[in-house]
Amino acid sequence: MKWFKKVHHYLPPDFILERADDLCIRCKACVTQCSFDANFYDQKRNFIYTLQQNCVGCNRCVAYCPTEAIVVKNRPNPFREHSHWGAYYISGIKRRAYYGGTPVKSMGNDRPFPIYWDKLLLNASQVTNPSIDPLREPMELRTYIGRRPKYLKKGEALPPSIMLQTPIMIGAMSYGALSFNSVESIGRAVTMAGTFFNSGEGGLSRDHYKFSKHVIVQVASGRFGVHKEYLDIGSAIEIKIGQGAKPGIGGHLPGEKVSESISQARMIPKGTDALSPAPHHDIYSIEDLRQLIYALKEATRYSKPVIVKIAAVHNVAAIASGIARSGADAISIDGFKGGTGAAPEIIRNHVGIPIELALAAVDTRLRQEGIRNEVSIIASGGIRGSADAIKAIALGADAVYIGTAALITLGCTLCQQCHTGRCAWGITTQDPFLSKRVNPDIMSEHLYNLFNVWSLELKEIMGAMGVNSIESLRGNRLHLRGVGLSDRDLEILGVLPAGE
Amino acid sequence: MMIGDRNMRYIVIGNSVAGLSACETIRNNDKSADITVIADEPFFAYSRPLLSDYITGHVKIEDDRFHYRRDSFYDDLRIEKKFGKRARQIVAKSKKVLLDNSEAVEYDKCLIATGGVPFVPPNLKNSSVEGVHFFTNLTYALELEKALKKAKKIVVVGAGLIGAKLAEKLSLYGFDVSIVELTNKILGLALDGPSSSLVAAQMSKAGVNVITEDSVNEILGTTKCEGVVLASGKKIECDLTIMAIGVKPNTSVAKESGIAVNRGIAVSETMQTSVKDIYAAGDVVELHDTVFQMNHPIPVIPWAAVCGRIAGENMSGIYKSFNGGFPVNSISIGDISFVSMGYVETPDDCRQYINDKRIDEGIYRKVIVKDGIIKGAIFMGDIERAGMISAMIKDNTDVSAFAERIVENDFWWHSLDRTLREKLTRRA
Amino acid sequence: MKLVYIKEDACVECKLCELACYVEHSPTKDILDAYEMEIRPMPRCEVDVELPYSASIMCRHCIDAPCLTACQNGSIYKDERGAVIVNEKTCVGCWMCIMMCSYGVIKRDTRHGYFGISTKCDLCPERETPACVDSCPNGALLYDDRG
Amino acid sequence: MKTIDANKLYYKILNDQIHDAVDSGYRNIAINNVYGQYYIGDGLMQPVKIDINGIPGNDLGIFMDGPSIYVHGDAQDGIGNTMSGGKIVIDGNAGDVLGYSMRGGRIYVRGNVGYRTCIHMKSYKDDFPIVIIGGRTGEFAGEYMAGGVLVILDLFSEINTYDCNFIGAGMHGGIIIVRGKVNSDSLGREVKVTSLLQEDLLQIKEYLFEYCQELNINYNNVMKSRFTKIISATNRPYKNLYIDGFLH
Amino acid sequence: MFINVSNNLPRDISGCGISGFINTNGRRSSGRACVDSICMMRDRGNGLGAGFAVYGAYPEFRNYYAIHIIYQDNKAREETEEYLSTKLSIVQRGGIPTKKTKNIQSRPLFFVYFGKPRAQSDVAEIDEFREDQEDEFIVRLAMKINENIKGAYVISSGKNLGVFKGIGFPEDIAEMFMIDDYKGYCWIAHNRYPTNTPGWWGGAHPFSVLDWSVVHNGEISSYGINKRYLEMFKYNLNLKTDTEVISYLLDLLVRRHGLSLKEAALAFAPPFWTQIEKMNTDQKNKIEKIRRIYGSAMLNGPFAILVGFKGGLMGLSDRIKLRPLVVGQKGDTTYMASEESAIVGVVKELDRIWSPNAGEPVIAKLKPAVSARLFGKSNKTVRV
Repeated sequence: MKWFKKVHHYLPPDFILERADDLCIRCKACVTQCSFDANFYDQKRNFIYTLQQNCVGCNRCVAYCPTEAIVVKNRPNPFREHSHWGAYYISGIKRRAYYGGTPVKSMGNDRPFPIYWDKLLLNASQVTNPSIDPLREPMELRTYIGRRPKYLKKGEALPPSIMLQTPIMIGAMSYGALSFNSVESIGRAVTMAGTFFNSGEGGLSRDHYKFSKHVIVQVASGRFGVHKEYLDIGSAIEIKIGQGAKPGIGGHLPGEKVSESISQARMIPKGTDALSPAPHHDIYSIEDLRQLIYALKEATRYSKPVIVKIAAVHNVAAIASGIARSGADAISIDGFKGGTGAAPEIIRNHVGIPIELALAAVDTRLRQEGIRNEVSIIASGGIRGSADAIKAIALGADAVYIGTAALITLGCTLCQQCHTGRCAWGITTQDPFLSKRVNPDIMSEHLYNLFNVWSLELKEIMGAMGVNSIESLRGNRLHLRGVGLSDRDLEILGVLPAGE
Repeated sequence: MMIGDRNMRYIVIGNSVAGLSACETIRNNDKSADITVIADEPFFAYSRPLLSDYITGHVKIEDDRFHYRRDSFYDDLRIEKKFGKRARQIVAKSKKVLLDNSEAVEYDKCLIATGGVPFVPPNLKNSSVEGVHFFTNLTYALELEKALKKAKKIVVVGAGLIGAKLAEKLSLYGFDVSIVELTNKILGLALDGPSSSLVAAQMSKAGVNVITEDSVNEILGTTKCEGVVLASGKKIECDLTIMAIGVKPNTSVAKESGIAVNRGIAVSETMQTSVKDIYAAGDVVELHDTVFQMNHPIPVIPWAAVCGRIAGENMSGIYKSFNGGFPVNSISIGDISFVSMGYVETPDDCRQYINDKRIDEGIYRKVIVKDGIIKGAIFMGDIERAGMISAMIKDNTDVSAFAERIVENDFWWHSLDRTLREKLTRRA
Repeated sequence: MKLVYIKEDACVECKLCELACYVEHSPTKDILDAYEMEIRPMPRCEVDVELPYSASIMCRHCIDAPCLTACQNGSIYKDERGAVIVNEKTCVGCWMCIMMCSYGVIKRDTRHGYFGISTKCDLCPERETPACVDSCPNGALLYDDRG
Repeated sequence: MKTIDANKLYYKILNDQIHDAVDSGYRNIAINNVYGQYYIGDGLMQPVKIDINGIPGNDLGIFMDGPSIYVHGDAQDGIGNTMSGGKIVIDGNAGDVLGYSMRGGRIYVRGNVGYRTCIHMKSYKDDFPIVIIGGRTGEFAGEYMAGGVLVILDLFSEINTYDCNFIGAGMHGGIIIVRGKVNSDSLGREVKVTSLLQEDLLQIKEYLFEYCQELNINYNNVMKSRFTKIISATNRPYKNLYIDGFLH
Repeated sequence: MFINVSNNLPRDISGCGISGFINTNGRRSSGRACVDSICMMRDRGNGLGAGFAVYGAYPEFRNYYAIHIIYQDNKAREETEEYLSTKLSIVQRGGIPTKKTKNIQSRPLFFVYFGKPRAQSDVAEIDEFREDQEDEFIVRLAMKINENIKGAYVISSGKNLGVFKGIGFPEDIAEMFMIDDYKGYCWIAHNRYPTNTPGWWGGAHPFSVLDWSVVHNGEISSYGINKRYLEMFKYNLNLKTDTEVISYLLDLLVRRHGLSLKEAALAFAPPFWTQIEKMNTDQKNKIEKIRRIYGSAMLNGPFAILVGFKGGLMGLSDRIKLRPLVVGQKGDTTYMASEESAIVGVVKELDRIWSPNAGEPVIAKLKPAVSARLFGKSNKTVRV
């Protein structure tokens, strides 16, 4: 065992990894599986010991221990209990002071902000109208994302759109943030499920061009891997203005993650940092957005819808209205609970607003302006289950993007280490040994199952509500009721309180 | 298969690896055939390498592990046994095999799998006294077993695979054993210098008096062996002399029958001899050696079995060809196991890769490569992955990309490139 | 016939296959019992590692098995499934099979007495799916019939 | 023989009269001028014969177990709802949801019927419902069907292939027999088409004969045709869609 | 205000009854057949609402909008009339004749006004579709009264058409309004069984705006989104009943967006995607377009509706036919009702009687000559 404790810099470990010696059979699976070097085998003593400091609580070793000898526990607050100065703040200060930098973290905001999904309840039919059995009677989830004309005009073709068999898509997670196998699993799953995934801002590996019919390609401020062929490959194009987890700042893929293959996809030299500027430097105002939208439409000869993705911020409704009027075919709104591969903790935890409120506000605003029917809205940022998706649709979304939920399917345990590139589950790493841990053959099936089961659940709930097509649920806030919400919240959400 | 209204008649002369492999193959292809096995020894088929373990009492005649096939083998395969009978001549014209008891057996197809006979140096004097023994079959072993009861000192002539192993075992068993080898190293055909020394040391440790670069010129004693005189003039007292210089093909039947014989019976790639419907396989034939690029007998079990099977296929009407072999050896002396194949000493036109970093632990590796193709290898100590080399020799695999890695101690699939690995994952 | 196919791209080097193998070939098939055995059964599969490559390797059960041909006393045979099996009761450890195995998947076990034993995958005759396949957490081993 | 004039009678009064007649021992009842009165025959257990002239209202023969009802004309929705036994013969067309959850007895219809015919019809022990439709059915015929036999004769159309969306959606028991071929596109997800076996035919022959006699249809002509059988592919069609919520 | 608080009747699973007929030669007849028909389906209602729409009720004022308004009290009437006088030039006004009936104790005030828009300046701002300025004016007017004047509700506003509705069984409502005294070429009637909406006078069917009037059996589970969709087009929905959306959707889709009635029916009850996939390309394109543009106008949930429109009558049931609809024909008259008995009971020896398929609109239209006579050649009728 090595001496590792840095007394002056001491921050107590976050986790306690306990190994029951009477169960440990020294198989060393925990050692091979730990990508954070927390488990070591001491040959001389025939003993496996743990560097607690290194444990990130990813539970990879727990999952792989054949005798269940390992337990990873949260370490109780090591500091003096203080109702104002919680451990989060104390260790936050220490970290900043000792290391002289602002902490970067990954995945979504983990602070205990209210979750509006959990304060919304769904409706069901009783007597006055029959609930519909979703398994036997037809139940339609087909959704189109794209612009709709205001009214039917004879002889005029519909603007381009993408057709989803289920209103759930996988949101932007770039190849670079994600491993090759993760993207491969996602691509195969959405192909099977008849829906789409978003390439994220990192371009697309040529090996993934096969998913052309099911990929939305993203154009972000870094323009990584953006070229004519890339635009042509996508079924739709998304301009990323902002991301829910880090509104107002650009992306940062550390050079360590820029492998040979990533460098090809992003078209940057291997090993260099991939930095996305905070804004698009050709968009300093709304009319510039229009210019970019139409540049993309021109480039692709008006053959595919252009989506504009923004983070949910305070005046999101007005921004969305501007976007709708700038020629975007769909608006994607990412709430502050959305995930990230790396973001300064201060931004991730404190900037932006909940998607529930943002979505409601945008839908309401676009309706007030009479243009809601002409654009599609995609909501994202913390959709945890089909119920959240249904509530989002009832609040007014055409479809939802899921990110973290997809990663959890791939094995993610939310240890929030994506930014280190050492993902023990092989999801957010470019280490070829670690990325093998995602087996696309298995994971694409699991993801496909998730799509299928969520779709089934969507159908179950729609059936209970007595509607057999998703468009009758979309924006139908009468199927929602709020519990424990203030009048003002209810007003913004546009829902009645339960009982009314 | 039927000929007119009767079954095909197959005769196999020889009751060991090649002969029985042929029988199994014939029976598999032709359920109705009449198969007869003729053998001079009156025993079931047994494992010849185990004879030395028999001598030391680690294996008994009735042990399953001594039997080459399970006891019900002949009945299960409906094989007629003519054991204890020597086939004298094959009359190809009348398709008959004549036995030495003047019995004649008719055949449609005949296989000669008579194996080898011990080689005796022609200039050895006084070799007919009592106490001079051979050790190539059970009959000899039984004789030796009897003789050992009264013996104490033994000289083994020839440090080849049989001799060396026997000498080591007998020494451990309590005999005073000397081994005399003509060349400068023991197991000369199977090992190179460093590996041979390792084995020699191992044998010395076991108490064997190892004498190289010398040979036995004369047996001392009038009726009974009392010692040997070496070419160097040295005399060694002994009760028994065991001749283990090597074997040569047992070609007497072939010769009697007018079948072409070179160093062994000459056969085509289908194992057919110069005479139609007469096949030969096993130690008795000369095989094409793909490494040495010549035809010569390669008296080892794997090739005997392969050739027996190929002969059986062709005899029962299915074309199969033998694509050549090369010498392969696997043996354990004391704690050391080794496997060698092809060249053991590096010819001038070849490159060699050697890993002797752990030779003190008895671990040694050498690979001989010519134009990217492996031509020979010695694995000593860790032999587990040696078979991959024999396969590479067989398949003419180009190893230039990873030749150096072969001699690494952890050589395995990871040492190969991905395409080769993928080939391995498929079923052969 | 069904065979364990190896997907190196999915192997994560946890070696649970080796563990499962020796447990399966232990008398009680209990993981702790097996661990505590004085002479633990030898795993018949082995994870070959050279990161990032790793793969669990075991017998390919060749149709025309050179090891079977090479065996000096008939200790290797094919069972009714087509699996190539070593009769460990009669094996004498001559290592002829090892010498001829193209895959390097036969191991020597010299811990049991005078005769060594060649140890190799037997496709777990008592199980529907071999233990290594069942234990692989990442689908790197597939029990499949590809002819 | 008791004759009741139902003209402008509220259903409750009409049904009272029917029950009175049955209780006083009448075994033959004729009801004239029926215009949409609900629940005729509701819960009747006696083997009475009821002739209806006019158009009976919804839930005709609901919970009935014994009577034979003859409707001389069309009938409305919900006929034979949860019926246990007896017979309903309709010499005309009928509406939606005929034979809902029917557990026994027979319903014979000369003409067409509406949507969801025989929805959740089931058989239990000796109870074995038979429904024979002379014409065509609306969509979702045999939906949820769990037992019994639904025969669709399609006697009046020119088209040889029967086409009706969502036949047998969610069906998990019983059989649907269709005269002629069936367009497989129109089947629900859970059913498959197989050929009619001799024993299937034997099972229903007697009833088909009775049907033809009751409605004066040429039995031999009907039997000349080929029949197609529709059965559920499995009796647990959704087994894999639901998992134990506590699975590890 | 109009809410009937004594609604303690046992709740049976039933639903509303609807009935209607049209004479395609424009022959006007009394409402007797319609009243009889709806009354035959007594058990489809519970006395909490009934109503009639009569097309051809006011031939003498056929060029004027006939605006039926119910008032809670005279204060509401005065306020409304003051407002009306600024907006309409009214040629005739008066109370709608009623008679005292035993079963209906309390009732609001019923008034009818015949008039034309006085000025059209208000509508300029919303003129984004090719629409009739006067019609649009009237729709806005009705909305404004409903929204802004407490206790006043416009219940019909078309030409030559009147809606008579209230709380009670159909026979009581018919008696109260002396329905027998009206004559029309097209009648629709409703027998109500309110469930999730209050049983109040304004909530009784038919729902009518301009020449649209709708009676409905069932519930619109998509109401929430239909309402929000309509609100984008400045419809204010304040009658507290889901059926309201149907008349406005018809007004939006057909009058303002220029869809044909059949296209509107496709928007309301479209075929399933699986069925659309099997169609030929033209049909597929057309329906896909309608589904995608008018997804928010889809009426989801069980319904059967009768729609009276300018020049005809349409019956439609939902896409999986969860509510019944029967159509009968005799000569130049087409009958539609929830139950076959409700047609057979009033008309003997029909030529034909059938149940239309799910989502299949049945449209009976006045013959062109009749239409021209009634509406004038220039006055467009609804495209079918």
